[in-house]
Order: sequence, then C-alpha cells, then structure tokens
Amino acid sequence: LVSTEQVAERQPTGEPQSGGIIEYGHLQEPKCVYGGWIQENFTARQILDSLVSQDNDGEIVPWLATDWEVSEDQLVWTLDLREDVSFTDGTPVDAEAVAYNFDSWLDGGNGTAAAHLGGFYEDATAVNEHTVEIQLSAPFSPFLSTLSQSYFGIQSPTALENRSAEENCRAPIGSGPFTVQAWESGQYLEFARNEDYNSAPENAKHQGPAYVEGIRWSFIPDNTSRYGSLLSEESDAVGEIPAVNIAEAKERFDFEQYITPGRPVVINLNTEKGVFTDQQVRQALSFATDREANIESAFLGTVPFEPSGYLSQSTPAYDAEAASEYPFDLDRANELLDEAGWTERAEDGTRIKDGERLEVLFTYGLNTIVTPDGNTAIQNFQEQARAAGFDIQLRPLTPSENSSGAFSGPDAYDAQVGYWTSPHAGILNINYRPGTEEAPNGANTTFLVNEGVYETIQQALQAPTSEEVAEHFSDAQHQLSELAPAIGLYTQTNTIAVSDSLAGVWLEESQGSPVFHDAYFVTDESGADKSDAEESTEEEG
Amino acid sequence: MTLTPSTVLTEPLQATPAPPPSQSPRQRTRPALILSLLLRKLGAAAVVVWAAASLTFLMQALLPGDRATMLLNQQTGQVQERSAEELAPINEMFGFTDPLLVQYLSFLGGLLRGDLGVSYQLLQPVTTVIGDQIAPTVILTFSSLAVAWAVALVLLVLTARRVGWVSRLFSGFEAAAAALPQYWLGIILLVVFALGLGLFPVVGGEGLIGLVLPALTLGIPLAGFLGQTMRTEFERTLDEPFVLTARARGMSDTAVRIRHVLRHALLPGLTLTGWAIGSLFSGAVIAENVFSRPGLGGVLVDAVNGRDLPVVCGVVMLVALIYVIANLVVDTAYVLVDPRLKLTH
Amino acid sequence: MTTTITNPTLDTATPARTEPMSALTAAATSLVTLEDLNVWFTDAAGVAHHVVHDLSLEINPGECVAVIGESGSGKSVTARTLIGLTGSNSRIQATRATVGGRDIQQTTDAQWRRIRGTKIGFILQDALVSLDPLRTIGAEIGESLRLHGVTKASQRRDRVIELLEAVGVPEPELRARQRSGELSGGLRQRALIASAIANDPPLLVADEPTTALDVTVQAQVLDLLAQRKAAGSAILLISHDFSVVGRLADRVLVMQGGHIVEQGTAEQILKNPRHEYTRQLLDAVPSGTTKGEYLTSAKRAEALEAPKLSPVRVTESGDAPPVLQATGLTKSFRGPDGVTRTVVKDVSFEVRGGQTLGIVGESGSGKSTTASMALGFLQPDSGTVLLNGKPWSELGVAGRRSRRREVTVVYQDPLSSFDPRWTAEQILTDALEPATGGIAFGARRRQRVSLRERAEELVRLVGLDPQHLSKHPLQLSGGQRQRLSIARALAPEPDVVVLDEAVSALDVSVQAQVLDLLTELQQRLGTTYVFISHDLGVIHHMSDHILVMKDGEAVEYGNAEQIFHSPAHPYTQELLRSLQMPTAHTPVRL
Amino acid sequence: MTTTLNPASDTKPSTSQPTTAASQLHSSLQSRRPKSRLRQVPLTVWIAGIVALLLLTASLAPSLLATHDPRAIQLESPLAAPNGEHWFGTDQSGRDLYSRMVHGTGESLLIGLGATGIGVGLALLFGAWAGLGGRWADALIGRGLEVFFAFPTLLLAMVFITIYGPSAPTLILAVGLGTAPGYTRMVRGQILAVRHSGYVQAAEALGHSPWRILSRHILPNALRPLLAILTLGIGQSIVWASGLAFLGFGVAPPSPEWGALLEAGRPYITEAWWLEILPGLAVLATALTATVLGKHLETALEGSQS
Ligand SMILES: Nc1ncnc2c1ncn2[C@@H]1O[C@H](COP(=O)(O)OP(=O)(O)OP(=O)(O)O)[C@@H](O)[C@H]1O
Ligand SMILES: Nc1ncnc2c1ncn2[C@@H]1O[C@H](COP(=O)(O)OP(=O)(O)OP(=O)(O)O)[C@@H](O)[C@H]1O
Ligand SMILES: [Mg+2]
Ligand SMILES: [Mg+2]
Ligand code: NI
Repeated sequence: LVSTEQVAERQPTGEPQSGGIIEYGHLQEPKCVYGGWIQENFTARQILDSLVSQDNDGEIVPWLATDWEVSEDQLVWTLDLREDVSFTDGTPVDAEAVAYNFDSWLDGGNGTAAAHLGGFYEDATAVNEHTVEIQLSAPFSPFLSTLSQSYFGIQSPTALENRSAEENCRAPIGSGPFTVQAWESGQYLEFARNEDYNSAPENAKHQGPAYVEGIRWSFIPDNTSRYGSLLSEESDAVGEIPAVNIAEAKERFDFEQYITPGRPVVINLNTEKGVFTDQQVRQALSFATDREANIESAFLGTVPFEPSGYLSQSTPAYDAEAASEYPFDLDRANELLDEAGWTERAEDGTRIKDGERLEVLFTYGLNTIVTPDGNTAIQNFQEQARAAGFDIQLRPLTPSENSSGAFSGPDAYDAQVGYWTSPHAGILNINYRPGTEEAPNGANTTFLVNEGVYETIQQALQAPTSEEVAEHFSDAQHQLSELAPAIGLYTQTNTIAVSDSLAGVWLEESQGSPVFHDAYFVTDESGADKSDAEESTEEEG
Repeated sequence: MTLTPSTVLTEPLQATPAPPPSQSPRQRTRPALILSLLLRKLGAAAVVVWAAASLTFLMQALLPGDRATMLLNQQTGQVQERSAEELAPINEMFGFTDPLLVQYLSFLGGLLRGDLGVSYQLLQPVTTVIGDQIAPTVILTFSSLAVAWAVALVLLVLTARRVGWVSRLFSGFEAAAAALPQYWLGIILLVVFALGLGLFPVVGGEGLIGLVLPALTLGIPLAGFLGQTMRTEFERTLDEPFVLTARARGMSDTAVRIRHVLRHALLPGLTLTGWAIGSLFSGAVIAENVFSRPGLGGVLVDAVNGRDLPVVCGVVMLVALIYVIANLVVDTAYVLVDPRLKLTH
Repeated sequence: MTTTITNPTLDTATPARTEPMSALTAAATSLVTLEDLNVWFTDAAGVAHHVVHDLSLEINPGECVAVIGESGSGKSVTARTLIGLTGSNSRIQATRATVGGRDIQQTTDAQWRRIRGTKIGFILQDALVSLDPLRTIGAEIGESLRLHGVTKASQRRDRVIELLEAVGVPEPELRARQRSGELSGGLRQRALIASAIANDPPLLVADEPTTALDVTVQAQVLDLLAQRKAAGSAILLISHDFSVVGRLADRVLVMQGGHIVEQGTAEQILKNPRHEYTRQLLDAVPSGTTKGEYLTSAKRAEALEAPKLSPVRVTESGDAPPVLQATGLTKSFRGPDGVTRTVVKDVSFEVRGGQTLGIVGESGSGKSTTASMALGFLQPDSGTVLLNGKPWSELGVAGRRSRRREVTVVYQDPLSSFDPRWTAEQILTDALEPATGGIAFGARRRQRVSLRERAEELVRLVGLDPQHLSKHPLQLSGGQRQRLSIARALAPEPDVVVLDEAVSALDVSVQAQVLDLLTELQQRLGTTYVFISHDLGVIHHMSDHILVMKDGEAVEYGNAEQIFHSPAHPYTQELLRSLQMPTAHTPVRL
Repeated sequence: MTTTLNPASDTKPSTSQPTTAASQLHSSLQSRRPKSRLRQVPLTVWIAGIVALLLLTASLAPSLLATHDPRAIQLESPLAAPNGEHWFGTDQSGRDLYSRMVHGTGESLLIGLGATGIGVGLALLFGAWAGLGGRWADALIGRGLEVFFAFPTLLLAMVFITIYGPSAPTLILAVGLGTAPGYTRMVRGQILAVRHSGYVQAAEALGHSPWRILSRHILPNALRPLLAILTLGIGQSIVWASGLAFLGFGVAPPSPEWGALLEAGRPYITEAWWLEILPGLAVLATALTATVLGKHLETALEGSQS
C-alpha cells in the first residue's frame, strides 16, 4: 500500500547508529496520546503494541500475539501471546491484561474500537496466562485486520485501573518502543526510548529497543511552516506534506505516501430527505462532473482520484469495476435529471421542478475533515455541477459545528463530505448498517436503508475464506453503486518526508502511522548522497 | 488720575488642569483615601472578571449542538449523531443535562473555591491547561507591546515635525503599519525572514529568537497606531510655550524632544496601550497560529471549537484579569508620567 | 560659576566664562544692536508675510528698554530674533544685528545653544504655560543650570533654592518640588524668572511678564525686575500695558504693524506722546477718569457730532426699580480631594435698571460662581436671587426656562460659546427665535425672513457689517467675535446682561471699542449690566456700583466712586495701592 | 545681506495662542483663503480618491473592471503566475485572481461598511445613552464597556459565527459587535465634551428646550467627528473580518471576499505568492485609502467649521 519510495536505496550501508532525538513535525495535536481519533492512533503507535500487525502485502503477522486460530463457526478467536513482554510499569503482558483491554475498549474506553467490534464482541477470557479467547456474537471476518490498528494497542491494566483518566490520557502505559516523557500542550510531545523494548512486530526491521533515544513530536499546524521546518532542517521528518510541496519533497527528501484504506473522501448524499431521495438525481450528480480532472488539478497530481464512493482503492476487496460505473458524462446526467422531472431551468441555469430549485446544501468540516486542497476540489466540483443544473451551496463547518451533532441529522444537509479510515472493507458495515430505534447508526451518514446491501455485507463478514469475503464485498459495492448514495472524490492519504540524515522511517500498513522504532541517524554525511534515481510509482493495494 | 493695568487674564489660556488650591499644596493623599481607592479598583476588577466569565458561560451554553455529542465525536474523530444511551455517561459525568441555572451556580461555586473545573477535552484541570500556556502568551503580548513602543518612540522622536517629507513619509508609514492585517504581515515575515533568508527559526517555540517575528507581527501594526496617536500630541506639544522656554534656556532640539515633549506625548499612548491589551490577545491567537507558537490563543480557539466550556471561561477570565491588571498599571503609569492626575485617577 | 544673582557680570567683563566673545566692535558698549531688522514669515501656502519692518534698537547694560504696541505689532517676534528662535518658517534680514557683539545672522545652532540662557535670559509671553507642567519647578530651573555646566545635582539643588529665594518665592524648598500646576500665577511667573536668570545673563528679555497676573502679584513681579535692573542687568521689556512700562522702562519704543512709530524716554512717551497712535493707545486705557466718556477717538468724534447721544450717565440710584437682587448667596463645592470648600459666602447685592454693577476681585475669589447663581445656572446652597422682583433662584430648571430671556450672558471666550458649525446668522437667529413653541409650517419662511432682518439689525447695533452674518465665528477677529457675542446676548431683549470677564482677553484698543459699545448700548437701550472683571480700571470705568470679592466674601459693596476714592476695607485699599503709578500721564483729549 | 537664521532643527514656535488678538488676526488671515481648497488637497488624498473611485466601481459594477468570470474554473492551469492573460495569475482552481478580487470588492467593502455601521450604530445608542442618560446609565454602561474591553472580542466574534454560521451578514454583525465598545467610548466622550461646552451652556442660557439643544447642538457636534471615524473604521473592519476568515470563520467559498481569498491563498504562499500577497495588498490599500480619506475629512471638517 505504501508507495515505494524505496527507502533502502537511500540508506547508507553499515550498521544503524544508536542515539539522537528525532524532530518530527506533525499537523494536528491529539487530545490524548491514546484514543479513538486518527491523530491518537498515530501517537499510540509509538508507545503501545498491538496484538497483530499487517505487513506490506496486507498479511497479518505476529506482534504481541504469536499465533491465533478461529473456531469453526468463526465465533471464538484464540490468541497465543508472547511470554516475555512487560508493560513499562512492570505489569506483565498476559492474557488477563489483553482481556481487560478488550472489555475496556467496549466499555467506552475507545469509541473507534467499539465502532468496529460493537455488535460482534461478546467476551474475552484468559484461558491461561498466555492464551486469550475472544468470543464473538457473530462471525467477523476482518477481526485480525481490525486488531492490527493502534486503536487496539494494549495498555497496562494496572495503569488503567489505578491511575486517573488524565494520566491515562496524557501518558498511557504500554509495552511499545517509546514512553511518553513530556507533553507541552500546543508544542510537542516528547517520547523517550523504552530501553527494555523487545516486542517489535514481525514486520519491523529490527528487534530490540529503538535506535534513537527519543522523538520530539512537534505540532506544527501551519502547512508552510511544517514543511518549511524540514527545509530549514529544524525537523528531521514531517508529516502531511501539502500538495504544492510534494513534487519538491520527492526530489529532496525521502517521501512516502500512504493511501488510507476504508472509506475514501466521499460526498455522502442524504437519501432520507431532500432532492437526493431520488436515486436518479443521485446518479445524475455522480455523472455530472469530471472528478478525475478535478482531483488531478486540485491536488496537482499528487493524490489519486477515487471514483468509488464506498471504499478506497487501497482497501482489500476494493472493486474497481463497481467504482468506475460513474464516469464523467454530462449528457447522461442531464438525461437522468430530465427523467426525474427537473426539466425547467432558472435564469442562472439551475434546474427547477415544481417551482423548486435544484439546490444542494453541501456541508463539510473545513480543516478538520477536508484539507485546503480538498476544499479546492469541492469548489471545482461545485462549479462543474452547475453545468448540469445543480446549485450547490457550500457550507464549510467550523470544528465546533462539525462535531457537535448539529449538522449531522437528516435535516442538516443534502450532501456532506466524510471519510473513515479502516484497514478492511468491514467499514461498509459501519457506514451502511441501518440504525434501529434503540440503536441508531450515526455512522450511516447517507441514511440509506437497504436490506439487500445490509445482507450482502453481513454475508461478507461471515464468509469463511478471504476469496468469499471479497466476492460478497464486491457484490455490496455493485449494489451500492447502483443506489448511488455517495460519490467518490479522492483518497485520504498520509504522507511523510524524511530528511537524508534520518533513515529507517516507515509508515505502518493499517492506518499509516509513522514508525520510528527502526529509524536511526545517518552520521556519515557522504553516505547520504542523493542518487536521483527514483521517481515514485504509486501502487494500488 | 490713575492708570490701570489693562489686559490681565484670569485664567490660564491653555487647558492646564485647574490648579489645585495652593494653600495646601503638598497634600499627600491620605492612607484611607488610597485604601478606599484600592478597594474600589479591586472591586471593579472583580466585577469585570466575574461579568466576563458569566457572559462566556451564557454564550457557550447557548451555542447550538450538544456538548456531550461533541465530546464523544471528538474522542472518536467522527461527526455523527449519537444515541441517548451513548451520551448518558458523559452527560452524567459533566452534568450537561442539569438545568442551566444549576450548572451556572456550580460553576460560580467552583470559582469561589478557586476551582475552574476540568477541561472536557483534555481531562486536565483548567488551571493546569492555562498554567502551561500562559507564559508564552504573556511574553508574546508584552514583547509586542515593547516592540510597538520602541518603534513608535524612535520614529516619533526622530521624525516628528521634521523637514516636510521626512515627517510626512513616516507618518505615512505609521498609517500603513496601522492598516496592516496582522496575519498577512506575519506570513510575509515568516516566508521572507524564516523560510527565505533563514534568519529565524520557522517554528518559533519558546526561545527568544523565535519570539522576534511574532512580536514584530503584532508590534508593527500597534506601533502604527501608537505612533499616530502620539504624533498628534507630540506635534501639538512642540508648539507649547514651555518648549520654547526650554529652547530659550539653550537646550538642544533632541534634548527638548526627549526630556520635555515626549513625556506629554506618552499619555495618549498609554491610554491606547490600556485599550490595546485586549486586542493584543486576539492578535496573539493569530501570531500563534502563523508561527506555530504555544499559547493561550491556540487554547482558546481549540476550546471554543471543542465547546470546552471550563477552558473557555478560564481563558476569558484570565484575559480579563490581565486586562484589568494591565490597566491598573497603565493608571499608575499615568500618574508617573503626569503627576497632576494623582487625585482624579 | 557666579555666586550671586544680584551682581550680573557682563561678558565684556568676564569673557572666559563660556567662550571668548568674538571681536568686540565699536558697539561693544551696547549689549544688543539691531539696525533695520526685517522679519518675514512664510505661511503654509508659501506666502511671505513681512511682520517686522526696518526696526532699529539698542540696549545698553543696566538699561530697561520697553517695547509697547497693540497685539500683533511684532513685539514678540523682535524679542525672539535676539535668541534665534523665530522658527524655521521665518526669514531675517538686517543691516546689523548683534547680541553681545556676535552677529546673530551668522550664529550656528550650537553657538546659539551656548548663548541662550547664559547671555540672554528669556521670559516668555505666556507665563502660565511656559513651564513644563509635568516637571517640578526645581527640575525646570535646574535644567538651565545643568545645560550650562552645573553638573552636580546637589549643587544644582542648592542653587535652585537660592534662586527661588532671590525671586521672592516663599518656602523655596517646598516649591521646588511642586509642579507649575500647583502654583499660583504669581509664583509661576517668579519661577519662570528664576529659570531665566539662573545663569546670571547680562540681558533679560521679559515678554509680557505680568499679563496674567492679579494686580497685587503684578506689583511684586515688577519690583523683582526693578531689582535686577538696579543690580546692573539690562532688560528688554515687552508689554502693551503702560502702567508696567511706566514703572520700569528707561526708554520706550512704540510699535505698530511691525514699524516703530515713536521712541523716546519713558517720561516723554507716557506724558507727552507725539504720535497719534501712541495717544490712541494711551487713551484707550479705561480708568476712573475715563468714566462716562468714550475710549476710542472714533466714538468720541461721533458723540461730539450727535450731542443727543452725549455720554451723560444716570448715576443717581433709587429711581429705577431693582432688576436683580441677590441676598445671602452661599455656595460650596466638593473638590476632587473630597474636601468641601465654600467658594461664595453670604454675598448680597442688587442692580437697578439701566445701571452697571461691577464685581471685582482676584482670581478664584468667586466672581464667576456668583454670576452663575445670578444667571440661574447654579443653585445657591442658601440665599435667593430675585429677577425683576420675582423669584428666580427658587424656580426649578424648567421653571426658569421660560424666563431665561430676561437675563443673558457674555463670556470671556466667545469662541467656545458658539457652535462651531454655525454662521453668525444662525447664531443670532437661534437666539432670536422664541425658546418655546414651534413655528407653524407655513409661517416658517416669513419667520425666517423677519429673523434675518432682526439679525441684521442686531449686528449693526453692535457695529458689525451685516456681511459678517454669513461667516463662521472662527473667521471673525476677537473683537468682532465679542461683538457678536454681545449681539446674541442682546437678541432676546434681556433686562440684565451678565458680562463675565467679557473684555479680559482683548487687546487694549479692541477692549476700548467693546467697552465703548457697551456704554453706547446701555444709553440707547437702558440695559442693565453685571460686569465682572479683575481689572480695576475697567471696573472703575464701567460701574455705578461695585462689589469687591475676596475668598468668596463680599468685602466691600457700594457706590463706585465712593469705593474708589475712599475704600473702607483693607483689602480694597491694598488693591488700589498697587495701582499707584510712579509716573502719571495726562491723556490728550480731542 | 540676506541670511536665513534658523537652522532646520528649530521647530516652529507657537503661533496659536488661542486668545491673543495676534492669533485671531492670524487665523482670520488663514480663513480668508479657503477658496482654493481643491488645490490644497495633498497628493496622497488625490491618490486615495482615485483608489476609492476604483473600489467603488469594482463594488457597484465589477464587470466593468473584471476580465474573466470570477467563478469559471480552469482545471488545466491552476496556480498560474501573473501573465498577460491573467494579470494577477490564477488560483488553485485556475480562476482569474484579478477578476475574483474585483468581484470580491463589493462584499469586502460591504463587510467593512456594514460592520463599522453596526459598530458605530450601537456606539451611538449606548454612547448617547451614557452621555445623556445621567449618572446611573453612565456608570452602568461604563462598567459594561469595561467588561467588553476585557473580553477577547475575538471570542465574541467566534461564538457569534458559531451560532449563526459563517456568512457575510454574520461577519458584519460579529465584527460590528467586536468594534462597538471602542466606538461607544468615543461617542460617550464626545457627547460629554459637547454637553459641557460653552455653546450648549449658551443655548441653555437662551432658555431653549433640552430637545432643541440635543438635536441642534449636541448630536450634530458630537457626531461630526464620527464621520471621519467611520471611514477610518472601514479599513479596520475589513482587516478584522479577514482575520476571522484566517481563523476559519470567514465567508463560505467560492465567494471572492478578500478575507476568504487571503485564507485560501495562505497554503500556497511559497509556491504561488500572488494568491496571498495581492489580496493582502488590496486590503492594505483599502484600509489606507479609508484612513487617508478619513483623516482628510476630519481636518477638512475641522478647518471649515470649528
Ligand atoms: N511663527 C510664526 N509664524 C508665522 N507668523 C508669525 C509667527 N510668529 C508671529 N507671527 C506673526 O507675526 C506678527 C507679529 O507677532 P508678535 O507675536 O510679534 O506680536 P506681538 O506684538 O507680540 O503681539 P501680542 O501683544 O499679541 O503678543 C503677527 O501677525 C503674528 O501673526
Ligand atoms: N464646579 C466647581 N466645582 C468645584 N470647585 C469649583 C467649581 N466652580 C468653581 N470652583 C472653585 O470655586 C472657586 C471660585 O471660582 P470662580 O470661578 O467663581 O472664581 P473667579 O473669581 O471667577 O476667578 P477667575 O477670576 O479666575 O475667573 C475656585 O477656587 C474654583 O476652583
Ligand atoms: Mg507677543
Ligand atoms: Mg471667573
Ligand atoms: Ni478717579
């Protein structure tokens, strides 16, 4: 999934040096070091170990769990744990600890973990000291893939139980390569090397403690400054390279781009109220604009266009054929709208039906969900859709508006932009599971209620083999594509640029967190010469 | 036959404050008077801080959307509606479902005990959240003030009422500086001096060198305002007879400007400074943003965006307190600069 | 450094003090020599104004030369050329201009700085505002010393005290620590003199040194200058006040419009002026002897031509009914320091129709406060005012409103009493319009026409050209403004006009015109005046009855002539004593 | 022999002793020449006038000045540097920056004007109330002002925008509210000064009714300087509004309001400087123009009448 910037080629020969502190510049500051937000996933990766990891091919490899098996009915997962690992507070990493973590996630300890496992998880029990059994209420094929995310990092139960919420938020105790040393709010998080680290995942480049002594994880929200700090050598690595700088970054630095699996950045259409209750109108909008050209232009060719409104191209079980059912076809869009009865046009070209304008209230969390480049893409989309007679009113939401729920209900928008990272296609279940009276599904932002789609997804989750899983998910994507509740725009990506003085940084596979455990400083300057060999070729997973 | 003095003026022609009775000229303000004055000022300060906090509380409570939903969404990075079941524990923890009055009263109660509450988002006590960030903001605010004063004073003394074009050029410069959008100036400074020339760090942090550009960003526009107000007074004072007297004693021009005229021009500058403290804080938000600096500005914006009521209230009260204190200082400075104001202030 | 101030040393005598004097010329005996001095000022539009024409002047050590003349005649400008402070917009040209032998046209700025304060002490015209109000007197006087070599602070402090003592400031240690705002006018003036003589300059330039002072204080300051002169210092005295000149000057120059029109000894000029202009100046000074006569020659001539308007004053009282009666007026104010002071104590008076009551007293004695109560602006704490025999002070604000037009007021500074947006016409018609009751819509136009006619009548009455009606007050001269102010006061046809220092800010000749106008109007209209001034001459000239105030109390009240010729109260006696002149004059009447 | 005596360092001595007859003469001399006032207008004011005219044209009839459709995107040429076709270059969507700036003028000025109008309007209400309403009203409003000064106006604006959503009217209201306390203080001071002025006392002495005095003297005189302040405020309001846009509280895209342009241009500052610099210059020029014109107006008003 990681675009191959062939890190190895730039690495000098010889043994990695130990020591040094990595200056890393990051876009957003998390609220806690560990939690359910993607930012928290990034920081948690540095200090927590998960049960399993994913390697470059999407294979699940051992981490804290050395071995696993699932029962015939796919309801019981048995995981064998390493026996030689302790949390940094001395508590052993054992079956009890893992079971405790499962319970705490589902008990409100981590909303994202709960979103994934909720409705499936039943119970976790320690079979013996180093074997844990997870009971599910229904088969859940992407179980291991789910666990590979850092939302599922294992924390010390002693710490969770005995320390305050504040302490667990600001300095969780795990068994990972680093520990939290200091957190200067608004400035940086300081990680110190866990000198006793011995539990790197199998796909790590080395075992044992990290090479570097620590990481200074600075929060530099301003794009120009963040990238600038790399140029001025104030940072050794920075994340979230702005599109305008990517071309240069590729040339001057080690540049890696991670295309996040899960739901890409899509336009969710409100299928419950308003103009998009009409499937033809939804399809018409899907046809109406040249999204490919739009994304190419808005991101200056640095971020892949994602035709699918449901899964990102890096997600296992992505169906490229289903994704390409809505190419740019203005005539088709017009046809569909005419059929749907939007035949008249107002003076400004907006279509009218029964005296009502084809107006679309289009909301998006600016700078929270959508980057400035994404904002450009949305404006391009708005302008392009005018040709078909859509009058799109953009309504960027402030962070407060965005997350307060005030703009989340079916009355609040006609179209809304969102993405949801997930290492597997099970995200479809989160996004399209119909809500019930007692348990409304807030994650269903298109409000689509479709039995067929739901059943197909359930079949996929319960399928015994990965081929069958993929088949059912393919099916679901085709069904959704027909219903057209969402329109794909571009893939959510993580990028990192690393200066030549630092080697061995990689982005992990499940969520794209930077991994610094294997990173080391290159002392020999001459070794860091820039072989201007490679241009990246972005691969799709 | 007598000849009488003819034109005797009763009142001083200039608007000097009415001379206090010269029979008891060395009237030191009695301690009781000072004490009551101090108490009054403190009382007023407390009222201001309390009112600012209450206003904030009310405004925050009136914002649309649900606070518990917001917290839950922030914890998961999602933006969806939540079920009552999901929200119940949060509501209970922070008492969001209590009547507003009850919430307000418990907030006031906390205030009286010196407890500003716990941040909803960061789970830290508000005092800690603010305590961590107060220093950079205060340092930035006051170094901007210092920059503004230094620039304004130097330009004033050197250029006021000089050969036509010098004076005009620099008063034009002041007008332009006053009209500069701060963030724009900040970005340009950043791009030119940090990114382009590499003279300053791109990411300021807490160091002294990192303070230069942010302080200039806020200081230059303020210097424009200060310069404009003080220049008027400065030039007016240059016309005062006592300035001519000083020259007639053989004082050099520069000495006259610094020792006599400047002091008079300080007064409107001080007034403006008192007013500017509040707006400097708003400016600090911008400078912090542009220069990736820590500080209360960022905390406030985050807290507002996250509807973190305790933090917002805490920051507002702190800013109000700083404002009030700064204005007490300004009042004192007034009296130092112009001892005539001793009693009335 | 020099040790005493009573023994000023001339540079010719001790040339080594600051710098050697440049080659002494033939005129070495004279301190200042000006020959054909011309000064121009360039205004903002670049137009040069010639304000001093071919002026020649010589001042010798130990001599006091006075320059007199009306306002704007160029007195101060001449003085400022002597210290090179005419300003950057000025141009100077002279056949010869030397100060202490140095050619002032070739003096550099640095050289000037050494001359100022050491060779020439300068007392500025605006005494009350010529000390930095933010700094202590000690700092101000000490500055003169510091600039010229006294570097040690303690030495300076001692010397400041010495100087303050020398100029007759009581409690010098205390005063040195006060700021000018905390001092009375007299003390300020003396402090200013102390700062000017701090370095013992051989020449003292005193520009209107007594203008702002009460008579008693004025006398003290003049004594001080006389002492300096006696001690050998040369003085250039500038004034438009003859009594001051008469007491001090050896020689007098009379200036008009930048020219010297007459010069001679003080004796000769004051007693026997030859030039028409000098005579006019002298005549314009009001006093007891001028009572009942016009002060300006124009009016006098007019009066001669029209004998029926001849100045015959109705001085007998008792025939007209009292228009304004005040009994037991008392008023206190709470100062900012929380102390309550009684500023008017038990003051009673009455004015009969067509007569003038003069209220005189030094600054702060409560004259204006009394007037405010009479006008109904201030509510007396106790005591009453009757207007036209009916209650006045007891009425509420609203009650008085309908009767406001019975009593009007003219202030010292008319400018601030005019709405700056309005023209003279608007100001007058506003005063003419009835205060209450709107005008019917249709009637408005007619009304306006008739108001305009009335306004024209009024301006003619006060001797203004109706063309001035379209002007803003700022575009009028001071005298014209005061006339406009009087016209406005007369507009509602009041029974009483209160004039609070109405002529104090005016130049003698303009003052004479305004006083003549008032006299004339009283005769034509029978208006009653309450005339407030601290100028005894003006009061004597104008009043039928006089109220003398001191510290809020009416120390003497009665017939004007009686009070002036046989004052009963010691304070009044002291006041009048300070008027005694060393030289007298006999104005030449036409 | 003709020598200029005074070194340049000597400043002009006082010519304005308000009460001496000499200065009366002097000022009457001055006021005799206001006929050729146009010729006395300094160059800066001329320039400001021309800029103001351009701004006015741009806001009332933008199509007269614009060269392109401000909304038309051109996906092939995003971030094109200024050139003959696109004078100010293109933005990230390939839209013509110059045309966008021209079309954004109206909204920007509207925000400036509207916000200042609201600020001054509120100020009038409360300032007049404080100035005329007696001791209690004055004390109450004085305290209130103190609170508002102590209160970060930014927060006020942010909360306001959070409640009503980001749009030009909200921005106007938010900035107006934010600036109102400052103006209120000014109005109050002005009214108090006028209220205690000689001419108001003179009018009272004539027995005029309070209403007549209020309408004929106090209000006109107290409000006259406000005209100048109003112009000064326009520039400041635009700066303010763009500052809010910068923090993400601006007008919704694709509006070419200047604040929005500035905010949108910021990420591209190193690669496409024109997107940030040019709209910034427009804001600066507008603010300066307003300042220059306001100052001139102030002195002109003073000179002509007071
Ligand atoms: N700095 C200056 N710039 C321009 N004109 C000036 C300046 N100083 C004085 N004048 C003009 O020069 C003329 C003479 O002024 P000066 O001050 O010498 O009068 P004066 O005789 O001292 O009058 P007064 O009795 O009012 O003090 C006046 O017309 C005055 O307006
Ligand atoms: N409103 C007031 N509040 C407090 N004190 C006042 C007030 N008005 C006048 N005074 C004081 O009352 C005293 C008398 O003032 P008033 O103005 O009547 O004197 P005056 O005789 O007119 O003096 P001048 O000749 O200087 O005009 C002064 O000490 C003055 O400071
Ligand atoms: Mg003079
Ligand atoms: Mg008085
Ligand atoms: Ni007599």
